[in-house]
Amino acid sequence: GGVEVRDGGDGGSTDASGPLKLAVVPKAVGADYWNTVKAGAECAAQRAGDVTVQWDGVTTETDVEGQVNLIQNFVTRKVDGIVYAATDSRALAPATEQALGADIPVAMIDSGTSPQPSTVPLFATDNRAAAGEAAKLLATELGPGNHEVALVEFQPGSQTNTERVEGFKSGLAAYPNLKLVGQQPSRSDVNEARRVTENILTANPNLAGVFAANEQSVLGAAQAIQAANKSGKVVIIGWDAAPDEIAGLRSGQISALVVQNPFKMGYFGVDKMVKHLRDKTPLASADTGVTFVTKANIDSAEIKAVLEPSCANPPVQ
Amino acid sequence: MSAVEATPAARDGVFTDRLREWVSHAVAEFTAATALVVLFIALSIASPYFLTADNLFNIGAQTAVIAIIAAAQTMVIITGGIDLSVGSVAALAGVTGAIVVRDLGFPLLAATAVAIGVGALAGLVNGLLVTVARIPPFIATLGTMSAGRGLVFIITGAVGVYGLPRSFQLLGNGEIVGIPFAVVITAVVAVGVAFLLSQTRFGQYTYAMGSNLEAARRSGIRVGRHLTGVYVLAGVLVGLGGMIAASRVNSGQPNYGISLELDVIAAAVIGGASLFGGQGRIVGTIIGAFLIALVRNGAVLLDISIHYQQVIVGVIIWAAVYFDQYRRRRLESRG
Amino acid sequence: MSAVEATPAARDGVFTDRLREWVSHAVAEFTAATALVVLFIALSIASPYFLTADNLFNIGAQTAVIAIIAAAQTMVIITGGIDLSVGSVAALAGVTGAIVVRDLGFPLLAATAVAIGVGALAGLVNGLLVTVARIPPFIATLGTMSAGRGLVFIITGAVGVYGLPRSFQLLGNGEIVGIPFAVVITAVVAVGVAFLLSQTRFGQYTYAMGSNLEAARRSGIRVGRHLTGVYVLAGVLVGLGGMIAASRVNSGQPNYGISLELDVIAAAVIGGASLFGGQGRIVGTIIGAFLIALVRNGAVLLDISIHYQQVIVGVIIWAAVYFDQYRRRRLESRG
Amino acid sequence: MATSPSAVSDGDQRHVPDEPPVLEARGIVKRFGHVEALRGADFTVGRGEVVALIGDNGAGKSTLIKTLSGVHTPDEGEIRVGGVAVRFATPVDARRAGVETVYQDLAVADDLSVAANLYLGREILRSGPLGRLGLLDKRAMRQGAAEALDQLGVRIPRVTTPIAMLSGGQRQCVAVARAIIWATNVVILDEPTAALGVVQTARVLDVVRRARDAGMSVVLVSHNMPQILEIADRVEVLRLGRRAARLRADEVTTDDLVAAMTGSTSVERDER
Amino acid sequence: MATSPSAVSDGDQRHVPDEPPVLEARGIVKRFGHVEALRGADFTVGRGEVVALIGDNGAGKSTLIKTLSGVHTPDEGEIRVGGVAVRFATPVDARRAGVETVYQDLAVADDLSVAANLYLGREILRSGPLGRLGLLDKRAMRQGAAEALDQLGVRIPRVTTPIAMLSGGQRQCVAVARAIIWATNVVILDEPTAALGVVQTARVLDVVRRARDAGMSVVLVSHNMPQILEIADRVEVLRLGRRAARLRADEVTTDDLVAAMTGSTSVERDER
Ligand SMILES: Nc1ncnc2c1ncn2[C@@H]1O[C@H](COP(=O)(O)OP(=O)(O)OP(=O)(O)O)[C@@H](O)[C@H]1O
Ligand SMILES: Nc1ncnc2c1ncn2[C@@H]1O[C@H](COP(=O)(O)OP(=O)(O)OP(=O)(O)O)[C@@H](O)[C@H]1O
Ligand SMILES: [Mg+2]
Ligand SMILES: [Mg+2]
Repeated sequence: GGVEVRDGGDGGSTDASGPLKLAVVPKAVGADYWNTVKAGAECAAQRAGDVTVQWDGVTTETDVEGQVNLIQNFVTRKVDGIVYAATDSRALAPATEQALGADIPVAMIDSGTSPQPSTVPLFATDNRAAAGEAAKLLATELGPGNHEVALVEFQPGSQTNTERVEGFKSGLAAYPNLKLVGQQPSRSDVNEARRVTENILTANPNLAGVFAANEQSVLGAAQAIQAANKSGKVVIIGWDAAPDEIAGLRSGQISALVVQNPFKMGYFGVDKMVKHLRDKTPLASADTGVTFVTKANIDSAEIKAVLEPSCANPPVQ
Repeated sequence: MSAVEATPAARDGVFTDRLREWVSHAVAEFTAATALVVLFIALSIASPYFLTADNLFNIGAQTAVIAIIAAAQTMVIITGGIDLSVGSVAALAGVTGAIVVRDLGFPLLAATAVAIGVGALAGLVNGLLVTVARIPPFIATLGTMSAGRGLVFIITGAVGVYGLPRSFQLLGNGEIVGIPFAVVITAVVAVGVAFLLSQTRFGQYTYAMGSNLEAARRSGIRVGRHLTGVYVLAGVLVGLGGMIAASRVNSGQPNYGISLELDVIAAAVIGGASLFGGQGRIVGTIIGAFLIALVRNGAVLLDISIHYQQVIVGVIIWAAVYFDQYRRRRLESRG
Repeated sequence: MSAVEATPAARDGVFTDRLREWVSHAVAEFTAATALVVLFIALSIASPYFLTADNLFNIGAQTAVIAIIAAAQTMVIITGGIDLSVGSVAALAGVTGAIVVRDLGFPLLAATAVAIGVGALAGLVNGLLVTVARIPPFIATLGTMSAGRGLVFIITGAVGVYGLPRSFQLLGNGEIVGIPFAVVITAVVAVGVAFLLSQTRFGQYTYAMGSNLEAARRSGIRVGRHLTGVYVLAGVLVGLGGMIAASRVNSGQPNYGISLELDVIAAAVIGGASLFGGQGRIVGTIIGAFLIALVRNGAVLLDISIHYQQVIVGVIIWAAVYFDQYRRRRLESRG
Repeated sequence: MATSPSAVSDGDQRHVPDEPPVLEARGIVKRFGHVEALRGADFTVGRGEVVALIGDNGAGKSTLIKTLSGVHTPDEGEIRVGGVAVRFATPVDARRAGVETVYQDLAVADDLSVAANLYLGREILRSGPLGRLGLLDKRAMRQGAAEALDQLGVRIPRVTTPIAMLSGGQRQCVAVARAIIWATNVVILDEPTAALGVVQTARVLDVVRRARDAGMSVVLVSHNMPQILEIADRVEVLRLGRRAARLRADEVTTDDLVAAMTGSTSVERDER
Repeated sequence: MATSPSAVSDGDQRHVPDEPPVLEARGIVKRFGHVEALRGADFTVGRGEVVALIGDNGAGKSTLIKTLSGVHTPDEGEIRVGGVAVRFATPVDARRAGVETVYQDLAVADDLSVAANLYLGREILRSGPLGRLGLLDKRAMRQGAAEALDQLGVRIPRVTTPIAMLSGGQRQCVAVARAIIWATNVVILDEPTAALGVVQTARVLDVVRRARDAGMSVVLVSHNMPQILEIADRVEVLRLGRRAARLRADEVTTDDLVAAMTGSTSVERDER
């Protein structure tokens, strides 16, 4: 679309050198992943100096309207910039426009909007592609021959979930020897993940592999498989990198984890926004990349930086 | 305290009656309204952004859907029932409205009619379950809540309904002379339902059934038909609310309205409705809805994290109802 | 139908009384139990995996927590109340239990005591809000639900509590002679609460308050104290349940138990409890909990998608309560 | 019209020879679970008659009355209005047949005002199109209620008071007033004066007499024998769910009635 | 003990000269919102006396009785037991003082059995350690209940029937039986026989007499004047929330009582 330059030095409510107040909004509060985003954002703020990060979000990723309201409320507060992850790409597009209309620059992290205004950058990884990779990993791990696999999704109807499920399924399509025999949601609850995995295992005694699409799903699936004494016999490809997931990876319960770089998302979001506000650097999208962590590479320095990000040694290049 | 003599009823002037009735109602909304005003003033002082046209506009638009659905919930609560299915039904209506626009090219008005129809149908199911199958409302609507959400997922394939024309946003994001369209609709709905409840036979029966269902039945009220009517009307409003919500985010969201029922029930109860039935007024409910909205809005403006917000919302719900109960206890009308 | 004569009470034999009482109770659980058996047989036929030791073991362990918390909910429902805060409180208890193990090195038993203490405290808050502040239970526990979840997020920083020793899993994953430890605890709790409700003064008062609070008060029951006691005891069970849930997944999960209240209320009502108070039994509730669990288990075994599952669960809830109501109507005990 | 199971009683219609009874119950059986409250009860009221229905506590009087009012549907037996068998599926049906009832448990809506209760189910609507939309004429109802209560000599704070705030007797007054205002054919009063004061009781009995004089039929349940002998034309006695006796009020004494109720003597005439 | 606002009545204690009244209300004011149900009501019962409390519907009798039983706390005025001012914050306090009450609205728990209701708040526990844990002795309660009801001549299907299934009179019998079993000092009966049959009424009056003979005091609210004159020693009349008269039952006629209640004459002696 046409380029609208709304964020020139003229329009900002900002005194370029003064203190900045940025709103950083995750899809939802309440997961290790988003806390890492927060850490990255705060790290960038601290390094830039004189920047306050206001961290606020809805409680579930499905509360799309709640997030629209939240963004509106931040616009009302006239923060200097908004960095956020859209719970729903299209539903949040008007909210982004509203912010821009109020001369508040916006940067998206993790998930963008659709349409995405050209002045709004996106710092994210491609869920769909990464989930496709996960299918490939699963196929590699299982090797030739026919195998039954299952999918533990987390929140049907939420966008990230849909992207991962679709990405995984289309990735799976390349492997006719893998048959998807079960798909159940965990609702981002470990107990629930464990319950559905147990039941899937009962119904499919020959199950050979599971792809679990977020932290809670992975943990519940791993526990169910362990409780059924099938650890190592059922391959788990997971997502995210909560401490127990890493422990599972080390012990061999989990074969591989798709790990995004949430720290970098938060860091880029704030860092680029501050530079934009202070130095008028145009905002440009960047891929924050995914890492496939396995038992083999887990101790490499590069992976360590992603898994245990700290502001002293940020996983940002 | 000027003690009112136990005079024979006939001597009481009609005007005095009116006045008393009005005063007693006003007192009933007093607590919630006071809380609302206090909060409003406090926020005006605490945040420079609160008392801006934009912010008030936003609060209005944000609260519209909740208020409409809370009005529906209030009707059901007055009958002594409860409707847990509002969230699912609103999602179902919104999603259906969006689908008929996207896939069948319905104009907005027709799509809204469809959404309302979906709501009415769900209300009819609730009503028949309660009256014909005699399932207690809590359970009947719990079932509808579960089944309704399942239906939403089935018809959408668990993917949001996108690709809607810009015009779809009118209901939720449009405005008339600077007032959000959604607020105008809410006002019309609120006045309409309030009128219905307080001035018409339909309203009278609604209170009567909630007060004593058996007495209503013995008084010759066709309670089955009438109760079903209340659920259907509530469904109509929920359908409308769901459509506005969809319009606001320009898409049909299958996950819309999860745990919405708790918010709207809280609004009704804060506004003086009794879950035992027979009591409740729309004015109070609207005040309750705005009270909750204001807390949420204020929390963001004052940079209070969502976690503390939840604690604060909990405490405010307690406080509002506590003071209301305290006031009632002093009246001891149920002594 | 052998008509029973309206004989003076004294002539009635104690044995006949007992028998009648027992029969009438048995009938009350009849519907749910029948449904359970039918479903059980249907699943045994439909899925070759259903009737396996492993699967039954799993169902038992999966249902343990729900059943314990449903027993707690039943007590509250019998008093005419409702506890919406069970999910939040269970999460709070589980998370706290996990934290004291991880950060303070508490042994499992001590941590369980802490979790139970957290539950009891939350129950005390609920109880005092209901009795001293006289806030209706729905609202009091709605506030606790919101505030409790906020607290969980605050103390965990919204991150799961990980890094627990293996021993932490004992409650949730251990077993005794092949029976899951959690199932044993559930059985003990169920028998204990059932005994308490049916055989002790505490139970008698619980039913009395739910049947007619004012009558209970005038009969010299210290309703404030006793009602608070019921909420505290319910909190104790919820705390225990939360700890078992945490133990089962070897971590403290801040998201645990969202909308758990609906499941346990459904279990209680399917089992014959009345939300108007005064009625309900633990046997029925346990049956109700297993009925729901069986539906969920069967749906996965038969690879029914979650969407259809929700519709099916909704329909089963309707059906179970419909038949129960139908049976009761024939008895017309509330004529 | 099937032959009623209690056809025996047909032989007793003599004292109202020219027309069929206004309201009649034949062989009514009503069970609650394993309790049989009515076991083939018969009952008759003729036009312009005041019939007292008496019986011991638990004899089944209220159950019979609820059956006659459409609240309960009988398990067996039939109800006849003007000689024609009818089925009262709901209280609406009974009201349509002109049967108006004061229930022992009153059946008033606690949260509604006195006026609203008096007009419940028969609200006065505004005239004109607004009325057709269901708009209430509250003023008219308040005035009507005030007048009706005044006539019964009831002292009530005001007609807009919710019923919940009234004393036991005041509530009963409201219930009685409601039935009396609306009755066109038969008024059934189940212990209408149990909670009433001396003055109010006298007024109710007055109203009963006036209703009878206006050609209405009255069924009165009461445990007050002198009252019954004073006002009733006829007395029907229920015992253990069956009619134990039919007596003319001017031929009996209180002791006869008590004997009939308790079954200690055999003054009963119709018992099988 | 502060001088009571109605100290005037002290001069009337003569007829029970040697001991202070067992239960006494002085200058009780009780408001419900803007309705003043009691406006300085006084009331006295001496030991071994049967005092009838009468008054028009809405006069405030039930409110006064609830105040004496700890259900309502008075807004003004004081209650004295044996001459000592007390505060009944809850019904438990009143019961502790030996005051047992049958309420006009009965206050029974519908879902509980007849036996459970009779023993509500005073359950019989098993002996031994189990009893200390609160284990009920259901058998003992069933037998006790059956005996108590038999004594009152109540016909009830069986003592395990839930109260919800009883007739109006049967419920009242249960409530009366409960109060009578437990009373030790004062029994207050608010229209106890309103729904009772002739036989049951006679039995209740019998029980009242026996209670008096055993030294207990009885307060009886009733609208049945002959009944009152038959059983009461003294009559106190309440009008518009105040005591309008104190009369000796053997000196008055029904007409006197009616006149005192309605205020149509000036037989009242103590009115200010
Ligand atoms: N809980 C209450 N709320 C408001 N007003 C009340 C309440 N209880 C009683 N009143 C009012 O107080 C007055 C006295 O009522 P009370 O029940 O004491 O009368 P009573 O003498 O027992 O009458 P009755 O003979 O009809 O039983 C009545 O006018 C009634 O409306
Ligand atoms: N809804 C019910 N469920 C079960 N049993 C009932 C029900 N209603 C009445 N009964 C039983 O039926 C019998 C008759 O009751 P009913 O109320 O008709 O008596 P009644 O003659 O009106 O007595 P009273 O003079 O005490 O009012 C009683 O034994 C009662 O226990
Ligand atoms: Mg009766
Ligand atoms: Mg009274």
